[in-house]
Amino acid sequence: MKKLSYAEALREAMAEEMERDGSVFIMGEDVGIFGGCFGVTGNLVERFGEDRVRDTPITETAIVGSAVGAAMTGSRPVAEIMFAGFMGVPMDEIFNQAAKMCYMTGGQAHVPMVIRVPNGAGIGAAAQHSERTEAWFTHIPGLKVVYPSNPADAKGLLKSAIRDENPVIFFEHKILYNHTGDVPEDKDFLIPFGKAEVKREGSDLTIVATGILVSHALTAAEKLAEDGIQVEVIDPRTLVPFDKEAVLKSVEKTGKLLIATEETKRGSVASEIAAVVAEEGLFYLEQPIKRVCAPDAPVPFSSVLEKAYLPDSEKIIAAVKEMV
Amino acid sequence: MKKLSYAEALREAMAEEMERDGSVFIMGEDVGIFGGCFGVTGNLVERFGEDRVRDTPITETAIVGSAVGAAMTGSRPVAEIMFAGFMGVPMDEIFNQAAKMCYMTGGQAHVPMVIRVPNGAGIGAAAQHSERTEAWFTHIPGLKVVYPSNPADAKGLLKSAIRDENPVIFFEHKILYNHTGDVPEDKDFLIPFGKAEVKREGSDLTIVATGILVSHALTAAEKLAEDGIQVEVIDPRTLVPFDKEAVLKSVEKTGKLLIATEETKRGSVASEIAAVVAEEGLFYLEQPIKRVCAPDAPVPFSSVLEKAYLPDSEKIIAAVKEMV
Amino acid sequence: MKEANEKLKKLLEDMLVIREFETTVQKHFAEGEIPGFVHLYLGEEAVAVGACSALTENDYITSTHRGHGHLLARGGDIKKMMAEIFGKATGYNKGKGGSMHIADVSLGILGANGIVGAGLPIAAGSGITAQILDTDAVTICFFGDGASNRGTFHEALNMASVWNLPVVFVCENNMYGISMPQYKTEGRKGQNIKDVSDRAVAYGISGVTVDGNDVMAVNEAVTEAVKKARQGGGPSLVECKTYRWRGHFEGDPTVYRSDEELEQWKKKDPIPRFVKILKDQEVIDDKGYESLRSEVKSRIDEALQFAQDSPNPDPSELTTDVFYGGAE
Amino acid sequence: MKEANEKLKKLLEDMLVIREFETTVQKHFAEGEIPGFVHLYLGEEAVAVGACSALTENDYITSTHRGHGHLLARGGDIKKMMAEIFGKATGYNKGKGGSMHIADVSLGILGANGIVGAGLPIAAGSGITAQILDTDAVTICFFGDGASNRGTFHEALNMASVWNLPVVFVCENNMYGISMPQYKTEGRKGQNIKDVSDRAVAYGISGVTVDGNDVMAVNEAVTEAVKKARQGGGPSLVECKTYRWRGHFEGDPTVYRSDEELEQWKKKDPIPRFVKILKDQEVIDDKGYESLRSEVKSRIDEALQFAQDSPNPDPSELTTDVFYGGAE
Ligand SMILES: Cc1ncc(C[n+]2csc(CCOP(=O)(O)OP(=O)(O)O)c2C)c(N)n1
Ligand SMILES: Cc1ncc(C[n+]2csc(CCOP(=O)(O)OP(=O)(O)O)c2C)c(N)n1
Ligand SMILES: [Mg+2]
Ligand SMILES: [Mg+2]
Repeated sequence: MKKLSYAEALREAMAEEMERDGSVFIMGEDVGIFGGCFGVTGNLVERFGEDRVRDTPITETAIVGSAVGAAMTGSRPVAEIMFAGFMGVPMDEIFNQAAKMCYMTGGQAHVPMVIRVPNGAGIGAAAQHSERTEAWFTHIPGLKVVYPSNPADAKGLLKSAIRDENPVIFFEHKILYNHTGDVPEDKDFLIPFGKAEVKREGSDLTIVATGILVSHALTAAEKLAEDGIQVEVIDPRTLVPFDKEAVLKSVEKTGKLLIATEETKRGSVASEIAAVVAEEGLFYLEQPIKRVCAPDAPVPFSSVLEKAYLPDSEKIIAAVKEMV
Repeated sequence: MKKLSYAEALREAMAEEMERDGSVFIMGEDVGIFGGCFGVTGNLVERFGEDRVRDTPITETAIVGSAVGAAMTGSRPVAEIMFAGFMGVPMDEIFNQAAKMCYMTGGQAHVPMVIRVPNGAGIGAAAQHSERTEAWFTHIPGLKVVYPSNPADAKGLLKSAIRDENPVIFFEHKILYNHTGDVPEDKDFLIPFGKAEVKREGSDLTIVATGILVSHALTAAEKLAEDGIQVEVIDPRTLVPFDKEAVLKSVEKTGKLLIATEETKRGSVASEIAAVVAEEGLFYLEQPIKRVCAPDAPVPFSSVLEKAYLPDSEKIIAAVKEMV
Repeated sequence: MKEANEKLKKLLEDMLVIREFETTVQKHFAEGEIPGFVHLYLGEEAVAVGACSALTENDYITSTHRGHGHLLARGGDIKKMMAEIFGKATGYNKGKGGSMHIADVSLGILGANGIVGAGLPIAAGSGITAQILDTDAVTICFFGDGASNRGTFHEALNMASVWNLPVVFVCENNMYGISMPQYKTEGRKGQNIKDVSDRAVAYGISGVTVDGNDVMAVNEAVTEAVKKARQGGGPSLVECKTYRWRGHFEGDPTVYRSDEELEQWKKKDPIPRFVKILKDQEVIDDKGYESLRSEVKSRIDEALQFAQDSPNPDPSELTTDVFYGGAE
Repeated sequence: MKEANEKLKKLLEDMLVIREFETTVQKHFAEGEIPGFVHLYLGEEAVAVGACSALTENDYITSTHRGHGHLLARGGDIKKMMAEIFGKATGYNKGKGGSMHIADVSLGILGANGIVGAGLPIAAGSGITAQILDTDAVTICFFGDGASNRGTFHEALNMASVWNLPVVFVCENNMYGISMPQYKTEGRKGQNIKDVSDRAVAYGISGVTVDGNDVMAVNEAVTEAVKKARQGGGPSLVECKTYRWRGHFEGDPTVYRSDEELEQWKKKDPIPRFVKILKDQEVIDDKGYESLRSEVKSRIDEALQFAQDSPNPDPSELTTDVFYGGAE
């Protein structure tokens, strides 16, 4: 174990996989000498050279489209799209090429690629640099969608993503980049997809949270415990595949479900989780499900408005108190 | 009233609005002399000329991006994107420009534009020409999302969309194009957004269906009535704004909810509807909610597989029988 | 000499195979045996054959919605192709892809694409792999005149240029993108330039335009571009001017073009033109040509029979291949 | 004569306003008073001023993430601008947009865009409106060298060309897109051509390159392009070579470029260059220049005070303006 920031853990995962496998390479805008807009690729270009750490022009469509072609021909691209809000640009390449190639070719082709995506708000970056777009990709069959909430998961999940034979959309939260934590040093430390983690046990209510909301949920849980309310916090870690069983098991125990994500509420991953429980765990529910998400609006610039916009531990606590 | 096909009703809506307002114009690929890939624009270029019925190059990004600029400067574009599966191409222009412009400018700018989108499978067009992408757009604040299920609604909703001051994504189902029905001739026949229609009354179970599934649901309802099962069929008509009250009212009455859409299930509009009811109508539910959707896979080419893939009246009937 | 003649005969044979194959598909589509959209390559045979004959086994191509010709020219199995187009379990894609997505990945075909212009960045990516894995593979990217107006064209050629990727971009300029003329002096047009190859300047790469109905001319230009790419000289743009004989897809009434125009182009049919050359050079005689044709015809008939007799996919195939190596 | 001199003085004043404004923003960003990303226009003043001075009231512009200069050159209200950058309720966008989205739509500014290259199709659309409503409005689209590698550049210029739209595409080639050089003979580069204007050929439109630090040269080239567009001559591409003095955004350590390079460009500072000309032509003297500067400075100070004293937006503003004319 060693203490690493979320960003460092991601960098270490890429470095280890590039050491292990010469077909792994990185491409994206300013991932080289600039070190990445959020510093995640850092000094990797010095270690691996410009051939394997490729600075691209401003060309998201070609970044993802060429990643598909590279993956189909035997290399393993790890592409960075600078902001989750830019994911609309290469959407066709993700949706019609990366996600469908295996199925359309009847299993002849496959596309082992990763797209890393800094996700989320909280830095005053306003409407076009603060989005959470994970829901779109969970609705695209053929993609795996990953969203680590801490440094250890970041490393173990990214290593698994790079080794996966299928396209993986890998969301990272900007605010988490400098969160630190203990990270295993084993070069084969992999976290399997589709296995949720119970971050905190509790019997009164289940909170399923993703990304940064896992931290907020745990903070809320601590505070609630002071009032004798024992909350269970579950982090799915991968949105596709999704560990349905873990959530249903917990809801069976607690009888109450709150889902907390930073997304705009309508059509969110939170909605999907609610739907799954309404279909397969309805009789466990003693209370209506609650989604604690952002309002259905773009992200405002003003810090005052942005704070009002974002779900946080206070908003979770308020919602829990209405339920128990 | 006169009998029109869904495609003719759409064309009549565009023609009437272009007659009424000289700032309304059409653009898209092969919408001119070719009449549109599905014949919807038909002979409009002869009536209104090439300046107002613009054949574009193959350039979805510029079609939507320029529609935004046109709408911001006083004209009212009605753009056609040839297939819903191509909506990933102009996704950034829809998401970052059309949907956010009003909010980002603090209400200074607005974007009265319509994007018409032939949606859905059933014609053997395989994985890249059969998609249903409406869910993505319901997750984008600032867009209205419309999905008529019959000729009269097609006309009334498209006229309302063209007169709306906000960007509207207007989904049309390919199979519905030659469905015929009675259509009002009143030049101001408008259907308001956010008002669902109860297509059939029933007391045993509520089916909320969209697009082509409304027809399948009604067929299923007829058959079920023969077995004495009275199903209520609700067509939201607009997905954003969504008529939550109509659905909750019906579920309060029937105690059972089945949601039928042609979408792939995970992250679908069906999921959102289920989530809303699990939040606001949980205690009405006597049975788990059921979503009857397509499996989480691309659309296969083979007619045999495509039939197995698509939700239809038989699949609805089977699901209903498990619930009552 | 003899070998050279065999190569020439092979070019002719490949064009005849495409001609026969497409004619057969046309007929059976009309008879309602084939679902979905079918885009035929009739009239454009010289482009795929001239270009693919410039490649070696380990090279790659990206194909399009009009891809039958590319796959056949690359040596595709006629039976598996016909079966796929009929949506049968014995097809290349197990019946899941159909005409628009038909491909033999083992032949280095990186998918046939229903999205116009999608192949260009994919081809660039294949070029990246050649650099990462240090192979000498070259990738040919087929795309249409209409595709050259998409952003993917711009981004892919720019990327290929700045990274010096071993890719040859072969534009099949058949004068139309559905109903839109590539260029006209006035009125509706896809672009305001006569030659798509003029766009090479924007990326600092070489661009040429050749007669796309002259299989030798295509082969020559593409061979040179492939050689350059293989030697590290980077990408090129080769425009082949040709014409599609049929509508955009089967069922298109082609109201947007004149019969005269079509007749003019039919006079430039790449096959008789090439046959005449081979006869003048005594590479082939009438008898040889006829026997080649009937031999090709019977292979196609066999493939048709195979497709018609093949079973439909089993419904259990519906959700396989969503992910490689099984479920989520 | 007198009028001409006033026009020249106005150009100088506008450049000074941008220089002062940006210097003030830089200072207060460093002091932590401004949230988010700030991209400064320092060093590039001659482009916005030279170009916008070629427009009339009813014309339009599209702006970028580096948009303060465009808005100021178009006559934006300094107080509302500073307030917006501070995220205050009194700002142009009610504090909802900030530096990257600051705009005065009533001045024909079609948004400042955080998406690189997004302004190009929007500008084309503004040109379409001029045709639909039959006005003589011309639209200037500002974009960077990096943006010229995006598909939107290709699609927008192609559309503008085939429809003969009244749009002038003004490329601010400041030599970098973040850390990526626009062009270098070797190594990393955004594109393989020296001049972005070379790309005009690909669309059959005219393209020129001018010294972007010479306000007169920019004004001349853009004025001509605007005249052409207004008269129905269609779109043009005008590339202005310039340099950004600051990092890409405030906080960028600029490891990707040398101090020498920066110093070379600072020698070409557009303001002293223009001041010298005005002095030689006796349009202005030292005293006049000094008083102009201090007058500008005090206006900026006033705006700063206004921004600092202004209230934050009320939380109730959070969900207004999602839809125009109220809720869903
Ligand atoms: C992105 C996208 N836009 C539109 C279409 C619909 N479409 C299919 S083929 C075609 C025309 C293509 O023209 P061209 O590239 O010249 O190829 P050709 O059909 O002439 O061989 C169009 C517009 C598509 N498949 N993909
Ligand atoms: C589509 C998109 N990709 C990437 C970015 C991140 N980004 C912001 S500014 C910038 C560089 C733009 O370079 P250029 O167009 O030359 O403008 P400059 O900043 O030099 O004025 C990049 C890559 C973005 N905002 N939008
Ligand atoms: Mg063509
Ligand atoms: Mg630049």
